[in-house]
Amino acid sequence: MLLTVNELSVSFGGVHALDLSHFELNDKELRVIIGPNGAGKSTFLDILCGKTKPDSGQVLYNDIPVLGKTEVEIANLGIGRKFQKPSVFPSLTVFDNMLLALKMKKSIFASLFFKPTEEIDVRIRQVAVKVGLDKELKKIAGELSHGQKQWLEIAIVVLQDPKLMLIDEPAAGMSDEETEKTGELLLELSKHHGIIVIEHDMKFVEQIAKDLVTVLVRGKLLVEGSFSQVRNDQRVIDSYLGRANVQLENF
Amino acid sequence: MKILQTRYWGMIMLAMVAALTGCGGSGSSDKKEGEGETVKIGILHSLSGTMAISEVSLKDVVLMAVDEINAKGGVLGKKIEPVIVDPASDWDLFAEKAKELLLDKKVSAVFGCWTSVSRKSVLPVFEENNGLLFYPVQYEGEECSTSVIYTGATPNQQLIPAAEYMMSAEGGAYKKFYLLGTDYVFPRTANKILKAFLLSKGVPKENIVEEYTPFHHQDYQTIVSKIKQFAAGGKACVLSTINGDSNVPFYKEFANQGLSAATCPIMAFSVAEDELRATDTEFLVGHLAAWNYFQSSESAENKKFVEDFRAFCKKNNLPGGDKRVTDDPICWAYTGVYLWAKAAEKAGSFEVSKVRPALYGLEFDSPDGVVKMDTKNHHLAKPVMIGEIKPDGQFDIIWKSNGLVNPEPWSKLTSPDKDCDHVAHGGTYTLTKK
Amino acid sequence: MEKTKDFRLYLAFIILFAILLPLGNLMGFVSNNTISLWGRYFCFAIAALGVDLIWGYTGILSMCQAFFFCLGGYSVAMHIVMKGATASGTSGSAIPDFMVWNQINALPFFWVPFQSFGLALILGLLIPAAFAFVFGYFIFRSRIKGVYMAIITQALALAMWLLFLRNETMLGGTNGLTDFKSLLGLSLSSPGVKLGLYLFSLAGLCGTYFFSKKLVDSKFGKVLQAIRDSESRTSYTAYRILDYKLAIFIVGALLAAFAGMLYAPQTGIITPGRMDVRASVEMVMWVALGGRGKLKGAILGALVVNFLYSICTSLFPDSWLFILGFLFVITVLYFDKGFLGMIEKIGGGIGKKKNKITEVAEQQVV
Amino acid sequence: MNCTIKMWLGICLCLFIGKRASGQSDSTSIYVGHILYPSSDSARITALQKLVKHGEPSTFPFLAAINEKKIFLLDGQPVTTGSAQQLADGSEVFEIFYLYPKSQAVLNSDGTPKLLPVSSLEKIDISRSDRLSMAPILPYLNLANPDPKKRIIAYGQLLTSSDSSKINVLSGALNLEKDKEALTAGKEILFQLKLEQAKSETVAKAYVDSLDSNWGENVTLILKDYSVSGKLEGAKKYAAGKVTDLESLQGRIQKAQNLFSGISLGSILILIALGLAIVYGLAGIINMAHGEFLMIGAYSTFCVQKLFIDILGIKSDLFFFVSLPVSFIIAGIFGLILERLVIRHLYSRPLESLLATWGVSLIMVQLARSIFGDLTAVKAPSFLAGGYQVMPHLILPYNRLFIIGLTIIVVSLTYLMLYRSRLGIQIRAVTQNRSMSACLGVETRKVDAITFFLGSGLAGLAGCAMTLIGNVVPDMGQTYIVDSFLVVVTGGVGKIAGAILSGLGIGFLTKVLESFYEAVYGKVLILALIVIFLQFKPRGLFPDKGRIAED
Repeated sequence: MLLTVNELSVSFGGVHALDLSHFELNDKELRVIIGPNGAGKSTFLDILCGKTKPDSGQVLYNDIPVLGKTEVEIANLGIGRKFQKPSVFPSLTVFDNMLLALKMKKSIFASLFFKPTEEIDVRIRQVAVKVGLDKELKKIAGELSHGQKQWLEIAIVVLQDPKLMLIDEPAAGMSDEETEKTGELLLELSKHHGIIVIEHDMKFVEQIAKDLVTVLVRGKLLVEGSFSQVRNDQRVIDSYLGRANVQLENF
Repeated sequence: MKILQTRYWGMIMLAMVAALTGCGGSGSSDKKEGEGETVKIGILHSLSGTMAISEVSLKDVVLMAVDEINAKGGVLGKKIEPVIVDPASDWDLFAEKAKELLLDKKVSAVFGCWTSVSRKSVLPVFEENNGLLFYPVQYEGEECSTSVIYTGATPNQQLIPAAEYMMSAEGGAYKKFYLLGTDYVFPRTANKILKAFLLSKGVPKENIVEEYTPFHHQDYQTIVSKIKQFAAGGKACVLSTINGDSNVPFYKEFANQGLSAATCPIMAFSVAEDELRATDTEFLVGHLAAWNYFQSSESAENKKFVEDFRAFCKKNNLPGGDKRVTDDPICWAYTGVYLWAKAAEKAGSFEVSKVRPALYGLEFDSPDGVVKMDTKNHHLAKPVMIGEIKPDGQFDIIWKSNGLVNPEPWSKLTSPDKDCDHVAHGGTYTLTKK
Repeated sequence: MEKTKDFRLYLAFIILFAILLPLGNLMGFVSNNTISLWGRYFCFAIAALGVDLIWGYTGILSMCQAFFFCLGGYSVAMHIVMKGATASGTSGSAIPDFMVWNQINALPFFWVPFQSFGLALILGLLIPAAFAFVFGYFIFRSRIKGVYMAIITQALALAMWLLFLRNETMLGGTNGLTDFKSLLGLSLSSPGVKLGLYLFSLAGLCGTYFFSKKLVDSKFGKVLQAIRDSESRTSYTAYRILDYKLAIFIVGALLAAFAGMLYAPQTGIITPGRMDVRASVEMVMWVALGGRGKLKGAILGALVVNFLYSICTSLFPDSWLFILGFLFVITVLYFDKGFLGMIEKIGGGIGKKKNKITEVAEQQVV
Repeated sequence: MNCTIKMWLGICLCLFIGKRASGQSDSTSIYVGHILYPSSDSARITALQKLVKHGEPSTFPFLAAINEKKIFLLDGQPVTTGSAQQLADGSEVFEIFYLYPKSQAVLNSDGTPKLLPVSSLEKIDISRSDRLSMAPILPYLNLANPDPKKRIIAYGQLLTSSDSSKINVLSGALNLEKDKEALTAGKEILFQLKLEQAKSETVAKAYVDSLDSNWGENVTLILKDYSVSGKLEGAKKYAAGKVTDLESLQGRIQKAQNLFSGISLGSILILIALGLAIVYGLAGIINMAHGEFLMIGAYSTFCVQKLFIDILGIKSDLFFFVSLPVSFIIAGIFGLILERLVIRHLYSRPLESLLATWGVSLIMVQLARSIFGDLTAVKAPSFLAGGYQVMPHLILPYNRLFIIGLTIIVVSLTYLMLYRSRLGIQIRAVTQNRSMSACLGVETRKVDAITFFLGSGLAGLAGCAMTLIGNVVPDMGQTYIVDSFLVVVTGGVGKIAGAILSGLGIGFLTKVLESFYEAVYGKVLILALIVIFLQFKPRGLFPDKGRIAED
């Protein structure tokens, strides 16, 4: 079991943002989490990567407790995070963005005396080709398009070589074609990594949901099952309807 | 292309060398001393920053003295040309500007500085380059530089007479003394000397309290309530060396907490007419101050001086115009220019090494009456006065010393083994005990 | 191409300051005052490099650099003053004059190590570094940044300034330390020594420039910029931000202290006035006006602003504050890349000569 | 006035009947003449000393006038001035009183009091050293002075007087005393004298009790002295016990005083920080020129005062009430100009705005310096002078109370404006999400301008209030600015409640620490405390909550 979560709860100013009794993820599994706005999806990922401190609960990653560890320690354990809003280093080049992400010793002295090698160059180019940024390596990251930034962030996460990737709305702001390409990329990545994806775009979810889909509503786990099971579950439809959510049309 | 680039760089380099040395170059291209019709003097007073509040008036009065001397034909047949710079209350800049005045502008004498730290900052510059600085403000003493003419008071010309007065029956026979000052070298040294004096007069230790506040301190609530406790039981006074803009809040708080000049007078050593100009004097009335000069001096010389200064300020559209007042440092800054001019006439030269000895023993009929340069120690002998603050920001002179009080740069109370003599000992020397 | 452009710029700088000015001084065209002025500007430029590393590259606005500057300055000044006291040997004691006046009879313990020049140098760097470490650790640990950081460091500068103003601190109070006679047996008033200090400052500036350049061009420097761009992304990519921030904060403090050490003997006085809030803000100002995030900008800013300050206070004693104030506002408003950006813009206007001038404004990021 | 003078003379006479043979001798008139027209310097002082020695009550008004430095000659007769009246042209005239041989008002031929300007009288200057020779008789001169403050001094002087009948004189005077404060002070002296003379323990204890219940200014000191040097053992112990009680009471009063000082400093900080917090919260701009708006407010007050007194000729305290809104508006307008010319271009670049406003502050300080010169001060309105005496030893100065009151009003108004008005909603909307507000039709530019106007105006108001405690100088803005930045940071950016709480906290802590350590160490400690506080609350007292806020 790559990830086990028990009785996780957090609230912001009295509102229960998340109240998750149990959640499990296998190694090399691609799990999609869906749910209406404010369901606690991003908060869940925030807790996993150390950004938000929960009020109570337990998170085990390869049987190691994660809670209480700093972001850096969690990243070193092998958990990588991609944010909803693309988060890259806008004033560095694409290449430098990827170089900084690449898995290596990251202490001050290692950085000070770092010498670029052929091997590193090759690895970065490989990933760049994968995300379609091989032509943009010299470009300043801030000048990339929104979709390219999303890919760059995925590349950053990939280069960290994590066992578990937490990916928040990768397809937001992408064209259909780009979305499909992203889906393929995720499917390929799931051969080597455990991945949790949060997504609203149901077409995209259908494309990548080869394993289980989890539905969160108001911080609680509503259903877990295959995509077709979930799509036909009355409770899921109700919860989306109750919120009059536009995503229902895609559903 | 290549040639173009080289030429381009050459031009830039030439332009830059010219620019970098610009401030120095302009000085050296000016007429050398003795060649032209003018003789240069430097004015080194802060015109901006925290000290501008006090120093601007000194710049004004020095310019007035220069105008007066020039109107009478100048010195040794030459008109005086003042060079004004602004050291901006920045102590490092004082040293820099002093260097510029001496090395680049080649001035014959410099009139400037107010704070002790600014004087300390320029001192090495003047000593290295054989300059002459006229320093017009009362100071802490314990200094005896060859390059400085101290026209302001030494501690014994201000502190001791004032303390004696407060202890005398005439002054009110006070028995408890609260020494309050701004935390810098003048109040520290002044209080050290005052304390030594009071102890030597048999005031018990517990009747003397010393306290300091930072510069620009505004909130005197705590301190005044301490003074109030101290003054309970009567016969207590405050000897204040509070500086500049802290004074008004202090006096206001003093009055607001129910203390008054009748119950506990404040004898101030740093409150002069210029600070009281246009301030709300209501709270200060009845308190005392010790100086060597007050604008309210009745002498004809002084009345003319005050009128001249007002006319000068009005004519030159200076802030305050004909409502301007004179005070102790203003009087001594003015006197300094005349002393220099007189000494130069006497020496027949502007050379510092000749002007300096000519100053020894020189007498001058200042607005304060005749004052006399000491024969050996670069300080000025002058009368001491105590004044009571009046509602119009002027002082009622209530006590005046008999004749001139001689300067003691090293206080006999705290440094009995030291003295200052430029004629026989080349500055500070240690007395051999017998 | 970039390399040769840089090289030409460096060459011009060296010819101007290392050859033309000193030669001019020896031949009497350039006065000692000009030499000592520029020597001091170089010290400011070194400190500005530190500010640029901290603020320009890492995005931490530190407003207490002048305090570190003074720590360095005071340590050298303490050594000089102590040597002066020993040499003059007033009544056999080796106590600085101002202490004698303040009736302090025994040398305070923290003055003792400064009798040795080597120790004074080491302490002059060690104390600011240790201070930066402790203060930085607590600030960065609690993730204080941006405006908060600016204000907290400003308050630190204020508190330390007040502390140094006290006479009880036994560092000379408001008057600071003054009356510097000689350093390592060389008289500080001789023109030769002054020229020597000037050249040493110039060398120090060049050395620290190339050191800083190496630093920002390394992967370490890229991490710094990454922190400036996005702290969260940097920590999710497994860089310990605290370490990096602390490291660069210490480097900045060291640069400031080093500059202060060179500054004190050339100025002849060191007072708390050098470390008040204003002084720290001014240091940030130099970098902002020169061009933030570019090392050359920091140097250019420090040199130009201080040069203008010197000239304007002499040429326009009544109105120089207006001139400098307007310069600040206009530069910030219309040339957000500072003087470097301004040169670039004007260069762009000239058109044909653009390729020659923009090299000055070359960007660190390729 | 006429009546007061008469009463005064009457009392003087009453007090001395039975003590000295009264009567006007020829020699007295001669001495008076010598004082008015001395033949030599020494003649005047000799005559004065003679008069003092004689202690002739009929000369008291004359001597009192000399002591007050209010003695003039009118047609060769010594006179003094009474209350002033203002004429239509603004000049002042005074009632005139003859002093000797009879004290009476100078009348016109029709029986109305004669009014004259001081300039028409011939002033007689009598030196301080001459005046001081009257010291032995001073208490008697002032025992019946109409000014209670003078009477208190007179009572105090009786304490050291060697006169054997002083207790009777004092009791007599106290029977007529109406002023509460003077009565307390006088009684204290009386009880102290009686205590010293007490022969039996019960009597002594009774006086100790009286002193205690009277609770004058110096009671602790008196009892302490007695407990050490008193003659009666039992009473000494009793007094010592009272001293301990009084001292613990005084400790509590001191605490109350510190609390008040803390609140008053806190309210100043709040007043300054309020504008800063609003501007800062809206645009994230550190306005380095904020202190200069304070300075503008203070100078506006100064100008209003000048306008009232010098140009309109209205010598009343009215100007201060006018200057409150005026300083708000003028500082606000300057803020508006700054916003239009500079800040507007910098909303997306908060750190640059810090630098630009720094430049602006340099310009403003220099501008003030060249317009106003360097030192000016506003004359505080007379109703704010002095203080409210809660109990002996605890005086709350009116000016501080006024500032606290002003702060409460300003904070409440600001709160209402921000949370109960449409404008407030718009301001808060822009603060939280600029682009979204713009989409919803909020005119962000207008809101920006209004906010800046308000923020600067509040600083101006603070400046107006500051004229009550300090003077007006071009760089007055620098004094409190770092402290008020700290208030904003500790409170949480852009939070009014935070600014209030942290302002009070910092003000209070400063004062408490100041009473233990010196001001400087207090400041260093405060900084250390704030850094420690921020370890636990890095975003201040009232941080923004929620997931999004943490980016």
